[in-house]
Amino acid sequence: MAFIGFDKVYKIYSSGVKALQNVSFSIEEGEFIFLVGPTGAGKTTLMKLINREELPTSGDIWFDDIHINHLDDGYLPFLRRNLGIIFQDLKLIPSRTVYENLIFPLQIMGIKKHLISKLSARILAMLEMENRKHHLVEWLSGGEKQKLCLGRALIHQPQLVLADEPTGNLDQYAAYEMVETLYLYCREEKASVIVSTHNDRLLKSFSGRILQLDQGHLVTDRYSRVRVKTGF
Amino acid sequence: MAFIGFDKVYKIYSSGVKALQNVSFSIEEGEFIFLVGPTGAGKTTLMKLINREELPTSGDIWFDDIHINHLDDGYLPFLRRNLGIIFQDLKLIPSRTVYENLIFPLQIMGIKKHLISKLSARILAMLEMENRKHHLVEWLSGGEKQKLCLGRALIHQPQLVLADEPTGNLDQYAAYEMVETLYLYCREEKASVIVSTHNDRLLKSFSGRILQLDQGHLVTDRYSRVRVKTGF
Amino acid sequence: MGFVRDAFYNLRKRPSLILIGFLSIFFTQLIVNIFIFGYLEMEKMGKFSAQSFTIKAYFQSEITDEKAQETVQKLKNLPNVSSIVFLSKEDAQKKFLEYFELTPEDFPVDENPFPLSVEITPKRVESIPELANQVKNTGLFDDVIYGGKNVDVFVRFYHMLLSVGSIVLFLVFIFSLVVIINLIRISIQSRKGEIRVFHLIGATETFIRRPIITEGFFEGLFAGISAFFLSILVFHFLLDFLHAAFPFFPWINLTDIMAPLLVVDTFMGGIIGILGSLIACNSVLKEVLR
Amino acid sequence: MGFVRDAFYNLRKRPSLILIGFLSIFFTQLIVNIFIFGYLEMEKMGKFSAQSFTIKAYFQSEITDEKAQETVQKLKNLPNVSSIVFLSKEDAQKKFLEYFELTPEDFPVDENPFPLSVEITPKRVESIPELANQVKNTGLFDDVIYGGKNVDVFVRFYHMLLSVGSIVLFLVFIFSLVVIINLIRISIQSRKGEIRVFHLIGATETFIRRPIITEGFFEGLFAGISAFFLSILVFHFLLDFLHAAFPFFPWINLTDIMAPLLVVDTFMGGIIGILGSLIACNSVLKEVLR
Ligand SMILES: Nc1ncnc2c1ncn2[C@@H]1O[C@H](COP(=O)(O)OP(=O)(O)OP(=O)(O)O)[C@@H](O)[C@H]1O
Ligand SMILES: Nc1ncnc2c1ncn2[C@@H]1O[C@H](COP(=O)(O)OP(=O)(O)OP(=O)(O)O)[C@@H](O)[C@H]1O
Ligand SMILES: [Mg+2]
Ligand SMILES: [Mg+2]
Repeated sequence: MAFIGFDKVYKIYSSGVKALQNVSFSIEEGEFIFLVGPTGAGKTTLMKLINREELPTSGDIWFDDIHINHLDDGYLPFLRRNLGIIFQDLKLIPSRTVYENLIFPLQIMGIKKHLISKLSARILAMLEMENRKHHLVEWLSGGEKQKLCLGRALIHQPQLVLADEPTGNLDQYAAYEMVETLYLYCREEKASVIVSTHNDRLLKSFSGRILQLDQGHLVTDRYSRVRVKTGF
Repeated sequence: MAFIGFDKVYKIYSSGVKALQNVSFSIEEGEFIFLVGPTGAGKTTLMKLINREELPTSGDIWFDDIHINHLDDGYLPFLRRNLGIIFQDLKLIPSRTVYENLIFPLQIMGIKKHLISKLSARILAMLEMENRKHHLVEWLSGGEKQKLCLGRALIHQPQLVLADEPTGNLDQYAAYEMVETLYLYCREEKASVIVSTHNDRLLKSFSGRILQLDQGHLVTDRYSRVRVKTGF
Repeated sequence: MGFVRDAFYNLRKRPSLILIGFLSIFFTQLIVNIFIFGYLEMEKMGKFSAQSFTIKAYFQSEITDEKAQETVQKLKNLPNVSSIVFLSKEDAQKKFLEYFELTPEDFPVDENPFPLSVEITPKRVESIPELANQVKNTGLFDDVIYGGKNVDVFVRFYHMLLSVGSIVLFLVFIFSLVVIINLIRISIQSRKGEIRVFHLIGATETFIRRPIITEGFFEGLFAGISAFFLSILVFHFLLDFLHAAFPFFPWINLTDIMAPLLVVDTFMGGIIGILGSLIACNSVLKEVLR
Repeated sequence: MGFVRDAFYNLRKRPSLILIGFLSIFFTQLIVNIFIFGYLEMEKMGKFSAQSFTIKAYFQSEITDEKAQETVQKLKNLPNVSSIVFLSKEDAQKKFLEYFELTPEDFPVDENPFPLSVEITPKRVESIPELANQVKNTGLFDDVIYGGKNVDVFVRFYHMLLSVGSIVLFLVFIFSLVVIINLIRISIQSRKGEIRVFHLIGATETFIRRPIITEGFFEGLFAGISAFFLSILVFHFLLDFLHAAFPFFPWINLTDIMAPLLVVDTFMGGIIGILGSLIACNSVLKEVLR
């Protein structure tokens, strides 16, 4: 049984836009996947379907034996707690501090205080943002916000990470670092990671499976293996 | 007299972050400028100073003979009407349509209806978004939103365009197209254009002046000339 | 108790909303309090005036003394009767003679012409007409008389106050509720972005609702309690004024109305707060969370 | 007129806000209307009762007929006097005899002992005490008497209503204003993002304010007008009830209160709306625009 399965999935928005058409694939636990494709190809839509932010127009979606599109609304939170998401539009709360934004996923799960501070300390160190802990998110630069999103996506150690264009506001070096963090997370925690990106230089730096969308169709599904790990 | 002048500008935020330190440069009319630098270098801050969203901690800023940091609040709108800005966080109004967002700069200036529809038709054609005219902005994909921002920045034919990381959500081809549009606008309208970017492949495709920031310091100010225009 | 802290955080962040919610509940509670005041005052007047109104009932001539005594005992047990005085024929004659300052010699007759009678003092003025009817319905009396027009006017006023009062109170309650529902709605909508983010990263609806409902409850409670204190202050001065202006009128005591006001205000405030936020959550959360 | 359309667009987008604003103004206007009703009713009672209350003033005995006549002319010109009747000594005697059903023969005296007097009917009951004072202050009269206690009670009530009424009206006005100010504040804050974007791309403050103030104005106006219609409806039934319950009392006519209510409601509603949104703009726009 696959970890994530898409079966003949169509998504047609009320505006008539066909965002996904007949998309089928499956992902195993521990896979690292790049989702690529031009603007408007349907990458964000695909992620929204896994997150149940949107329901497919037709077709089935499976997540760890759960039939997502038939899932009762009451179970939604418990589905989502298995996910760590970097949203394309960030979805941070600008009027709250870095720390508050970071620990939301833990608070929501009712995690004990001392564990929260332990986990958050580790993530802040990883992001090199210890000195920004009590800054408001609206004070951060674009790249800093994106790094914070990475932290929020990983802090509760989810089984599946969805990173939607996580390097758009990062310079090449920071982008490489971010994807490397995700890559290592995938390896060490046996978690699946899906990274949507326009940055084809990243594709050349990491081995992984590549899913390519074009106008809603899944046009490529292949593995790329980086022979010599080049770094940056 | 320079079109834009920064003279020993410092910007220290209330949080203590030194975003800009002793930055001096000047820009002539019709110049095309890339603003580069790693995350948190101060690119957005520099643009906010020109827009008078923020005031410098010390130093002087000139815009077309106007001393911006001494400008009376009442004149602010008239300063800003000379600018076309692509904000890093887009600043679109998601609950309004593409068309409504596009024409805000014209409405604000009290432009007549028929002129608005003429100008907006041209921009929509340029963006290839005629069929999205009445879609809500929240329905757009990340890249489509960024393209809309380009339209909104150019529709009122400003003297100066500030584009803050305008290609973050665009694929390589669309990014090239967007910068080319800005480049041509600069040439044809004799307007100045400042593009902040992390995408160094763009730097290699267009000749222009490069201002490089690092931790708030202006470390490089040079011209790059592309010998053979490669396209993409 | 994190959600209580959250509720206060939210309250602090939206002073305008709080102010309006507070003012509305406060204001409507004041109106409620005025009616409670009016009602209690009426009660007091009713009790007070009752002593100056009595029902006189004259037995039919064929009724014997024993039968009459027996009837008096029965009437005494009626719930609205405060006290009852039985007048024998002799008492009646004596009273008559005293009234006209005559001696028995001035008025020599064979048979005492005065009927047996009772004088009933009711517990409350407004029960007089009903009580008079009850007495009449025993069929033992020739004539049942009472203060007539004055009592009728009082009773009519009393019923008017009760009916208008309950309508107004109902409207005021609905008004408060509608305002609170909508304020909580706005409060939810102004936090729409935040709530959506919470929901997207896995918050349950309970987690989202809890601080909102706590917020509503405290808002209602505080407004109610404040209304109580202001009312007490206002009524204090009002009663001072009334005592000075119409000293012989049976004005209520401030201490008598304090307990009912406090109970009604805090209880109603809290209920309106909770109910309002529950309804608001149900109606708007689904839409915000889509 | 784009900003009027904008104002309506904004109104439509925030139904909860509108509802609260509407309800608050509406509700407070109702209270205002109740006081207007009470005031006009008092006026009517005052005028009505005035006819049954007169001031009697007896001239000092040394005053001659001519001097008295002259005084009467002067008094007639006082603003509060409705009519004045002069009684000569002969008139007084005749009236006295008529009252006791006597003939002049029953009462043979040398000199007519009755003083010259006037009977003054005031325009309004509540002006009686003042008028009586004015008459007394001429120094020409021995004695000035009027309905005494009844008039005093009425006058006291009248003044109480006026003073309590004006305090309540003031509070109600302030309440409405505070609510509207804060609602417009919320409305501005909930559009914060939009307004910032507008300002960042070069909108003038006037451009931003105009639809907000228009919005406030229309909200106030509509609420006022609605309060007018509901009040008319309520007063219609109330007066029906009152006429039926106390038919001999001088109840006001519905048509008499329509014009003042309409004027006060629309005017006050509009003023509160404009004033509220102006104040809200000034206090919150600077902060939103930073
Ligand atoms: N809620 C919506 N309603 C209507 N159309 C939508 C909605 N969301 C997305 N779309 C449309 O669906 C198509 C796919 O959108 P999607 O966001 O998935 O693209 P994407 O691959 O993420 O693009 P980008 O790289 O620009 O982020 C686009 O044309 C977009 O306009
Ligand atoms: N309002 C603010 N208050 C406090 N600090 C701020 C504020 N805005 C920006 N900063 C800080 O100033 C520094 C420069 O920020 P700026 O946004 O100019 O960077 P940038 O070059 O645009 O970075 P990026 O490429 O990530 O967008 C950052 O460290 C940022 O955290
Ligand atoms: Mg996308
Ligand atoms: Mg930036």
